[in-house]
Amino acid sequence: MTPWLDCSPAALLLSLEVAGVVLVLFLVAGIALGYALSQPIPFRNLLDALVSLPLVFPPIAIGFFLLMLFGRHGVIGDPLHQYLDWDLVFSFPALVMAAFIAGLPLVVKPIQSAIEGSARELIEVSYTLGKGRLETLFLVVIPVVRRHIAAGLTLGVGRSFGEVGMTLMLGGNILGSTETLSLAIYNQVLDGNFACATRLSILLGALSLGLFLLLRRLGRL
Amino acid sequence: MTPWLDCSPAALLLSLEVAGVVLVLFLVAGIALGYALSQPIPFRNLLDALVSLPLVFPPIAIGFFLLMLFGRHGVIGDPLHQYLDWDLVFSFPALVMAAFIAGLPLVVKPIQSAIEGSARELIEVSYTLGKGRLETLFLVVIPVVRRHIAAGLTLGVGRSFGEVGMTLMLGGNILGSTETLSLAIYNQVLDGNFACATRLSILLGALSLGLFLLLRRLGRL
Amino acid sequence: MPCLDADLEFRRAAFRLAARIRVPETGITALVGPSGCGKTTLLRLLAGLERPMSGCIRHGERVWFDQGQRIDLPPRHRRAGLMFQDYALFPHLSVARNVAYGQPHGDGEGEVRVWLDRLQLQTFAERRPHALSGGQKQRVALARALASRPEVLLLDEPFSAVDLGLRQSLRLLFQEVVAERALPTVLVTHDLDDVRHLADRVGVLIAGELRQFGPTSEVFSHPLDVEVAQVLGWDNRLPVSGCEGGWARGDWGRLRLNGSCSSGFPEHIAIRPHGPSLTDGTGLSVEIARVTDMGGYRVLLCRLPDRTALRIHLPSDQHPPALGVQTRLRVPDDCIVPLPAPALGAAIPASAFT
Amino acid sequence: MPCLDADLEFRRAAFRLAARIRVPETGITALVGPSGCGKTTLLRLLAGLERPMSGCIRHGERVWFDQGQRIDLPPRHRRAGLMFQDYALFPHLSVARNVAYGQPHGDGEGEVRVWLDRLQLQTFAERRPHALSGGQKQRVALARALASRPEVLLLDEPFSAVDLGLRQSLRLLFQEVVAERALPTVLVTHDLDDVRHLADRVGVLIAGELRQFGPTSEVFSHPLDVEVAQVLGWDNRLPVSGCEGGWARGDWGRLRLNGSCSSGFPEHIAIRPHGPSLTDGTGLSVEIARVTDMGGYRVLLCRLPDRTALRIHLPSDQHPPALGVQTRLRVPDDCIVPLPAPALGAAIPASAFT
Repeated sequence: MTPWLDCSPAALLLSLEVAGVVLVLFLVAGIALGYALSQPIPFRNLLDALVSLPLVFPPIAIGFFLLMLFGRHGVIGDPLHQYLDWDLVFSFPALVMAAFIAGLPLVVKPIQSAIEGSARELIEVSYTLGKGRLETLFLVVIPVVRRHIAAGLTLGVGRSFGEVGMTLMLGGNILGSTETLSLAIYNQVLDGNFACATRLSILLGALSLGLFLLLRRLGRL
Repeated sequence: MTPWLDCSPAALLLSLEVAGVVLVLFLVAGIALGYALSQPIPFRNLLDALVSLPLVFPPIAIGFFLLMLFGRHGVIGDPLHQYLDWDLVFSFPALVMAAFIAGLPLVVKPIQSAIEGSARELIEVSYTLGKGRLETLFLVVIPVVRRHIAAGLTLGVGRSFGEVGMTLMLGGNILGSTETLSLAIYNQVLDGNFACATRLSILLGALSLGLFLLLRRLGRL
Repeated sequence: MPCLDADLEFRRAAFRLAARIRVPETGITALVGPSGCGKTTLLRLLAGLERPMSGCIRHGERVWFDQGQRIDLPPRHRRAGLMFQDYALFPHLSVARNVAYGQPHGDGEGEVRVWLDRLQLQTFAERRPHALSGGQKQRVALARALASRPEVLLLDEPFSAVDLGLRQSLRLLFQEVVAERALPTVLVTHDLDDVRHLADRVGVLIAGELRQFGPTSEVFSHPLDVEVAQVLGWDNRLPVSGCEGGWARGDWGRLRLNGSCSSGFPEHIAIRPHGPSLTDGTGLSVEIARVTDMGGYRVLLCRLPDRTALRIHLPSDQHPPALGVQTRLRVPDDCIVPLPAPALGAAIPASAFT
Repeated sequence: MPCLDADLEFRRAAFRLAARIRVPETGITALVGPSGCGKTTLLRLLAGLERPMSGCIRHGERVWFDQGQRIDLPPRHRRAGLMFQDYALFPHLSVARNVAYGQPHGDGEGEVRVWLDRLQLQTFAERRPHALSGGQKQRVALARALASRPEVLLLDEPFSAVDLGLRQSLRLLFQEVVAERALPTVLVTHDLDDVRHLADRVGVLIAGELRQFGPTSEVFSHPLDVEVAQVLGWDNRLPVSGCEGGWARGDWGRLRLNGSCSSGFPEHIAIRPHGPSLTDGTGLSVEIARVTDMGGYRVLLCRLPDRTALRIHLPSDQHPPALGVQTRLRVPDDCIVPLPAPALGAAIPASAFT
């Protein structure tokens, strides 16, 4: 019987790396967007719609459009390749992009609705007490909605482990390079290696279960 | 140039069929579960956790566990095959199951929170006015939370179009048989047929955009 | 005649409610208390929307709840007409269909029309609740509760969403309608005017405990302890730090009590606003902080030496003093109500319920 | 002395608010009106949390908002001490840090301590807001607003979450503190006792329109129209259907007005509760519906022939009539206040603001 870590060890590491990077991105973008979308800023509705889109839009279709955009012959991918010699698709940044886009609405929405709800009056009080937007963000908003931030981050990171559609398209499911934990399970099943698929599923399941319990502890699920 | 419908016509039809069937299932199960979970029933927490699980749990892992359960040698699949000569996996019912499990929390959660919120007192009033649970469900709950029901159904059906992970596992991505619209895009890209992939993506995108606009109209996104 | 009797205990987290109450069929029984005291919970327990830990609830001979006998009638079989604070009208139904909702099956439109007429709602019958004012909503909720032929009536803050200048006429209408039906009626409120102008009996609930229960005028004029006095709007509460030869004293000065204080003294005394008068002779030293003309009388807000506020009502024919003036206040001893410390856990004597 | 002057218009969906108001630096200016009349919106406009469609807001020489000059100071530069109805204390900060929050940078703890002392909050300084009672929260919110050295003070229902028996002393403390600072102060409330016992001026806002503005006692005793009267708690409003030879009549009976009615008659009349008396002679025919002893006087609830309720205050020394008795009520003509129909859109004369 093969030891546990013999089953696609790179995939586990890769999934953890992706999760780590998107966690940092979510922390910054989630709070910034959640705060911005709760304020009367210009183009608010458009921004809101863009962030929310992946909630309904199929990931495969999003992935395909991004592939067309960032591929070697795409509008953005072409100059990137020509002038910077950098290919986004089928690489680690592509995996991060997929996880980020898929998870972003799950991070932003709880933060946004918490700010619009319980924090709205507190923000207004802070303004009348002479504080600006940035001071208010750090002194009031973040401490008050910290549980919602934690819940959003957990949901977002959980999604990053499970994302398949966009990852297939942008990452390409290349063994040892862009094979995430979820894809590794699929690949092992295709190879008929059910023992490994079972172990990887248990591993992934345990990770997700941990996040799930954390979420219920935070009272957000 | 190939006409639009020459690109995997069966896939479009299949996705619409799956969507139609899960819509009916969501309507019944979503309202029943949403109502039940908002009441003090036994094992409420367990049921709630089970329904919510797919929000964080990776679809590939869920799909794999279901495959083990319902496969020809699984605990449930084996007797089904032996006595009823029925194989669930790699068939239409498997696609429906995948879409149903993935979308269920998106249907149940908005209904549940609407009932717990605005409808709670109305339900109690209905009881004190001499009505039972079933009467209250049809006379009060459903009419009052109908917008939330519509929003939940839209989210759930949208998810059924986009589901990939569980569908890959349970459906098997068999051309002409279990190839959904999302998978067809992936298959066309693998075949290098970008023209068809683009058309299918636009088709899928248009469907989803319709649902998305419906949701914003319902004020739920 | 069937009374509503309850003797029950309820707990949720740190909150504990224990109350024994008898609600006769005639007149209105009010429940007052600070927010969070358990008033609304008690109503919900009676209606069957919450479940007591122990005790029993009986309506006449019929047992609604009995922990010992394992009886717990669901709300729909108790038929308690419960009116929620925000009225909880069905937003998707017209006024007429809201009122008809609780009617036993097979009844025609006749009775609905009677109730709409009785509560002056005919013109709104086809409107949806969102198009009604606070006072109209309140009447719809009352009509709905009464049209369901309830056996008791339970009302949570029925006038809180009604504009001030309309309350008087709504109270009178309400009182008339309730009197016609002769139901045990419990009215939960934080508005003392509701109690004074509607209730025949009042119970004071503090921290889940029924501290005082009795006829309205008696409870208002003789609160049993300092916390009950506060709930009933007795603003003039003075802490007593000592007592010698019948004189109670504190940082605010000293006052002669009715009787000696050889056998101990009350923790606080309260001073009735009607009765005390300004004097050049001996009395409490006060500074006039504000004078308000109320039409038939004047309200004087005085400040005692320890800066406690004292509110005194003077007849309009007495000349009002100037603001800021230092003067003296004569307090007749029948204007002084001794207020002992709250006796926690002391049961209200059974005689209060008969 | 710098007044707060505002003359502005605001619209949102079907709601329109148009008000012109001058708030002097001394005393307290109250705003009353039915729920939804725009009281809170007006405060938010003054504080800069909402933006008027047109008009201007000035504090002394300083322009806060001017549509013409395109000036719109953000809230943090207006320094209006705004107290929200539910106090909006920062839940993650201690009482002391809540109070210190609005202090200009560089200030030591000194001033925070002064305010904690002044509002009797020393013992709670390290507590979190959730562990405070309603009255304590209110004092923290007031301390926080004052410690930020505001130029005006705007208060939204400051006493609504405070237990009844504590309001009197909090009102007095509040009045003292405000008087020390001499700031333009606007108090929005639905509690007429707040107005009577605190405010020097009162504005009545109905459906976004400032209908009456003036000294408190004058506005209370002479409401300009029937809707203002209703807001100010005048329960006794009778519709007038005709008038002959100085007698106004309606389904309720007839009453002699002070003066003839040859040049038209008021839509309603109001009757002061103090003054009318029961009589065996001529007068309004009434049925006694309820008698409530208020200590110094009795409240009589009478029913007129058309079932309208009338509330009369009788001195305690008069013998109270029995319930249900049919009797007559003598109403002296100085107890009758004519109430014309509301004159919508009529501007309040400029003299009211000087």
